[in-house]
Amino acid sequence: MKARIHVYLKPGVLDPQGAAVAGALKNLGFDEVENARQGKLIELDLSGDDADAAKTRVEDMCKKLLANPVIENFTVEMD
Amino acid sequence: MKARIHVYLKPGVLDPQGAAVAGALKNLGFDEVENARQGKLIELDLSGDDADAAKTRVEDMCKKLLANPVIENFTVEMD
Amino acid sequence: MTQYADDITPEIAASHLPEDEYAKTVEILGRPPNIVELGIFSVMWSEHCSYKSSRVHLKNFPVTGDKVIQGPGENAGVIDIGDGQACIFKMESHNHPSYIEPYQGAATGVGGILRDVFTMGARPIALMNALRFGAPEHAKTRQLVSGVVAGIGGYGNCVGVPTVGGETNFHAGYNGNILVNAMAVGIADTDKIFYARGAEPGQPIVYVGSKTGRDGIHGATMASAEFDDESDEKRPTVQVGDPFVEKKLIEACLELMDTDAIAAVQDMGAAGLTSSSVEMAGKGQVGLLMDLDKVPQREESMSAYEMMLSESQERMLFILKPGKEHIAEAIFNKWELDVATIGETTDTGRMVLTHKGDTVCDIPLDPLAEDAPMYERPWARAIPESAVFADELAQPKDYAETILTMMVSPDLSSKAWIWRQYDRHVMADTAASSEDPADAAIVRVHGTNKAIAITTDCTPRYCENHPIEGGKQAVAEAWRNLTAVGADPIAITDCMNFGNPEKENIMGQFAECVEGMSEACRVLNFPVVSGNVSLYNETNGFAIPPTPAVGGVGLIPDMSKRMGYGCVKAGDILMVVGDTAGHLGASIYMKVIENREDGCPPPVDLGVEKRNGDFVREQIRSDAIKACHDLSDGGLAAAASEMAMASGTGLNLVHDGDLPLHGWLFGEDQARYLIAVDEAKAKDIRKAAKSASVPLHVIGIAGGEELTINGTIEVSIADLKAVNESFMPTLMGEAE
Amino acid sequence: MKSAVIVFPGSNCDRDAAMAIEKVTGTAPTMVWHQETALPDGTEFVMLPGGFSYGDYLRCGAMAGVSHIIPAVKAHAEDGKPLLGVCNGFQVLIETGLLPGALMRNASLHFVCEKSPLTIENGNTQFTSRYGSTRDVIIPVAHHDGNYFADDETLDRIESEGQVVFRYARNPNGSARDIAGIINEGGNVMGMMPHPERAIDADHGGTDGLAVFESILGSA
Ligand SMILES: Nc1ncnc2c1ncn2[C@@H]1O[C@H](COP(=O)(O)OP(=O)(O)O)[C@@H](O)[C@H]1O
Ligand SMILES: [Mg+2]
Repeated sequence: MKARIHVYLKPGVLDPQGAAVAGALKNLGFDEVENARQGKLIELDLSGDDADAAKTRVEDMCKKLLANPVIENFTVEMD
Repeated sequence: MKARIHVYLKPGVLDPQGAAVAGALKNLGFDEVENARQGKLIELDLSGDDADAAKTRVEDMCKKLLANPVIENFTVEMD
Repeated sequence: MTQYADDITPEIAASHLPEDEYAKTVEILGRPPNIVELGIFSVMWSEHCSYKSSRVHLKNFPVTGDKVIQGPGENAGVIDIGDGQACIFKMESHNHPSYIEPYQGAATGVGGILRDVFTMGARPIALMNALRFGAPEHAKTRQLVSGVVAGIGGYGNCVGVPTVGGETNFHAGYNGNILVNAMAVGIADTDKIFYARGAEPGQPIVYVGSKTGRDGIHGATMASAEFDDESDEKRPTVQVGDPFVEKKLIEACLELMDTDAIAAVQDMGAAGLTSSSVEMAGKGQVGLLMDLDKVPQREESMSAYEMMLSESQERMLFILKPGKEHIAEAIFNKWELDVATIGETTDTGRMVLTHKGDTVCDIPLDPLAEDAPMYERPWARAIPESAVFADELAQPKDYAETILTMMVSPDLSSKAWIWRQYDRHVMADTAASSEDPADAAIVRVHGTNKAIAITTDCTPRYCENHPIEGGKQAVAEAWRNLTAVGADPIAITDCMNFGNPEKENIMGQFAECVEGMSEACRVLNFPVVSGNVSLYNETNGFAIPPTPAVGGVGLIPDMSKRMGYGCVKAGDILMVVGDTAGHLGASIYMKVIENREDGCPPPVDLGVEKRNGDFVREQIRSDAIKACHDLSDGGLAAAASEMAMASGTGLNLVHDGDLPLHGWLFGEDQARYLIAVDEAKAKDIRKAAKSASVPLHVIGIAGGEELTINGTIEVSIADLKAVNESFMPTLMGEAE
Repeated sequence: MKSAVIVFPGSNCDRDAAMAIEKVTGTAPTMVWHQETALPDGTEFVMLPGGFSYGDYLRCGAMAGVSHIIPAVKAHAEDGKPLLGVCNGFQVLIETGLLPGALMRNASLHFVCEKSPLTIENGNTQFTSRYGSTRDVIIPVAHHDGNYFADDETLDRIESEGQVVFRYARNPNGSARDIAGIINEGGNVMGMMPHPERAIDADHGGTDGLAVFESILGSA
């Protein structure tokens, strides 16, 4: 089984990397870029075959480690 | 318009972050984790309304800046 | 056994080895090699591993001295620094990988050179880096600078070894081939030094560190290949470094080295498992039997060929004393690193490898190492250029403007943008680093009152126009920089970066640089204890300027006697040690102001160099000098500007005599130092100079807010600082 | 005072921290490996050192924040005993929730190493009392992720409660309100990005950091 996790910065949290990406893209002439945000993509290979149970566990992993609730939100998709 | 970009390490390229994440999850008792890979998630707000044209431009951004073609692959989804 | 041999087509053979070398393998084996064997021969016989073009010349380096414990031939050089302690150091290039993937290329360069040093039992205490980039305006320069600097910092900072200094040049000659040379310095106890030699038959071979993946296969041969425009596309697999694992590896290896378990040890650098095992066997005169199924693997179904040629990072190979495997296992398990006994040494003198039940390699070791090809490539002497003196060049109209223009030039400008990204203070023993006004970095030997002084130097423009003088000058400048901080220079490491040795003029540059360096090392009693050669630095037939980078190391016996150039106070007397003839050939002044790069560089009189340097060091030790700065790039004007900026006081220089002012200010004559002396001590030092037959010229007095010359030319320190600091941020698009 | 320094894989200022503690107390602290689950008996002061625990992968301090020793460290703090986190140690304190806010990537996106002029905002803490009337000090910083972030409400609160202990005089990383170091409400847990342990010696970085250790440990 595979889980795909997206970790986003919460709205309102300053995102220096996103800001730099937007700036650099504009410098390269991509004027259509209005805003950029950078987050994380984490993919896990998991043993077992109960996708629902696994998803609950993965959400638990996110809360315990993979995302910082002060600044980040996350989503989990199972493959 | 929004574009969502995933940047992955190419298969076979060492992923120190992923390895460390997998180790930490196991230490936390998540024994089902067999492997972890970490990538980047970049979201762009774009002006304009031609999604196809925008996608081509975003792919260009990836090639020029957002992904490092030596070690990374990327995918682009338009919202 | 010959299971693969049938597959070796002439094309495959040719892609690994030149025809004559391939024929030699057939002769050695008495049969055609299989693919694994062919791969092993090809990496062992690559320029990178075998030094086949350079060996005949490198033999000329003086490599012994009363402080030398280990010269070239081991992972790093070892010198005696007294009190039962040794300093272990080496410099190495990671040029090609850094051009292809600047961040990872530079990062893994740092990782590799650190391993060379802790492999020998040293705790690394300092890193240096010598960088050469293309012209500032070249399209790729900014991105390469950005990636290389981030990579060096990313690795060194994380590992927790301070990056204390280095040098950075920009020149169009490096547009297609940047140079990334990294140096590591460590400290060990003299009775706890570990070597690649020492293995005996019947000892376990133990693999530790990261798992093996398909990283950088054929990196060693790539490092010996020229680029063409297509290499941008071809991009081979690059290695990715993991400094976190390296940090754990350092601690775990040092822990193992504290036991008596080790017979021999070698890091896995270029050509990974192949060269590390062959080198230990060769040095111990033993055979090897390894089972590749036991090698920790990151990826599925790796072939024997891939495992033997992989350049995955952060791996080491130990040969342990029999029965000590459990000690290594306990330590490496604690640090969560892979550890596996993958074979043993034998008395067969052969390297035998098994994989999935088959013997996939059976090579006699001696011929593999000893019969490695060695070429005496034809070489041509450089055609000497003529000297250029000031009276042949028009005087600048506006001296103040000229000084500012020089101080904002790529070579003389501040590199703060770079070194601010390096942790220079971790380990809490850095006494002087890039930010401090000192000609060499100074790192205290932990828990003592002595310190190691470190510098890297090379002036490629000199080497280009006169390889012998350029070679001499690189060594002399390193020696002078160490002297200027009050250190006893002890020994050097080097990194010889050149173009394609198959061309007579390039091979000539190499030979003549070695000739000049050797002479300087001999006269200055400054032997070579380790080094590295990087050839084929060419793109589309254009070679880099010859760049024999020198890493010099010295000892400051008493920290309180270390010297810098930032403590000048108003009223101090300024003097120049050494004579000024006004040599402007190949100078920064010619390049920046006259837009010319021709001319013979200033000649290096090694006897004078030694006499002047010994005098300066003696005066530093007897507290006669308050500040000292060597004169090199940009001559007196640059050194005085730097001294004024660092001290925050003006300097008033006065020139009289026949030498045109621009020769006096900008000439790059060697063997000179700018010193500041307390007024009360001026007389004594002049007397001392006289009796030592050392030329000493009073050139002015400190005071005010400007650098002034003859009372008429004035440059404010604030302006100097502003321009000097502006080049790098402007280049990087980060100017405010 | 009996001290302990926690060592995570990737810590690299642990030796520096130990040196500073020993310099002030005359006694070397116990080095406690992250896999331990208890602090040595009688431990009165704990320091989380700088470095790159777990390579700073994922988020700085995140993986160290869930290592085995952390419950014991939290218990130590909950008992009101002093706990100091420097640089990576500060990041760990943030990740464990012992201190509020977050430490983001530096605004320049570059690692920054420099001698950083600071203002002491609160000289009345257990960690700063020995600074006396001194307000301006220079202590080195060396980090990639020291950009302090918290929502306005939190920032207002910690400012009004005197929990901002150090401020940058020349902000090197984009930190909100120039914050360089903060303390918890109880006044026993402090985190700071600058490295006081690298400023305890005139031969190396100056001595402006010494008072942090003297304040908390009492000078020898
Ligand atoms: N790549 C670099 N890394 C670290 N420090 C550097 C680098 N390049 C230059 N520096 C530092 O900038 C200062 C000036 O360099 P340089 O002009 O080459 O010194 P010098 O001519 O006195 O040998 C030195 O302190 C040097 O260590
Ligand atoms: Mg120099």
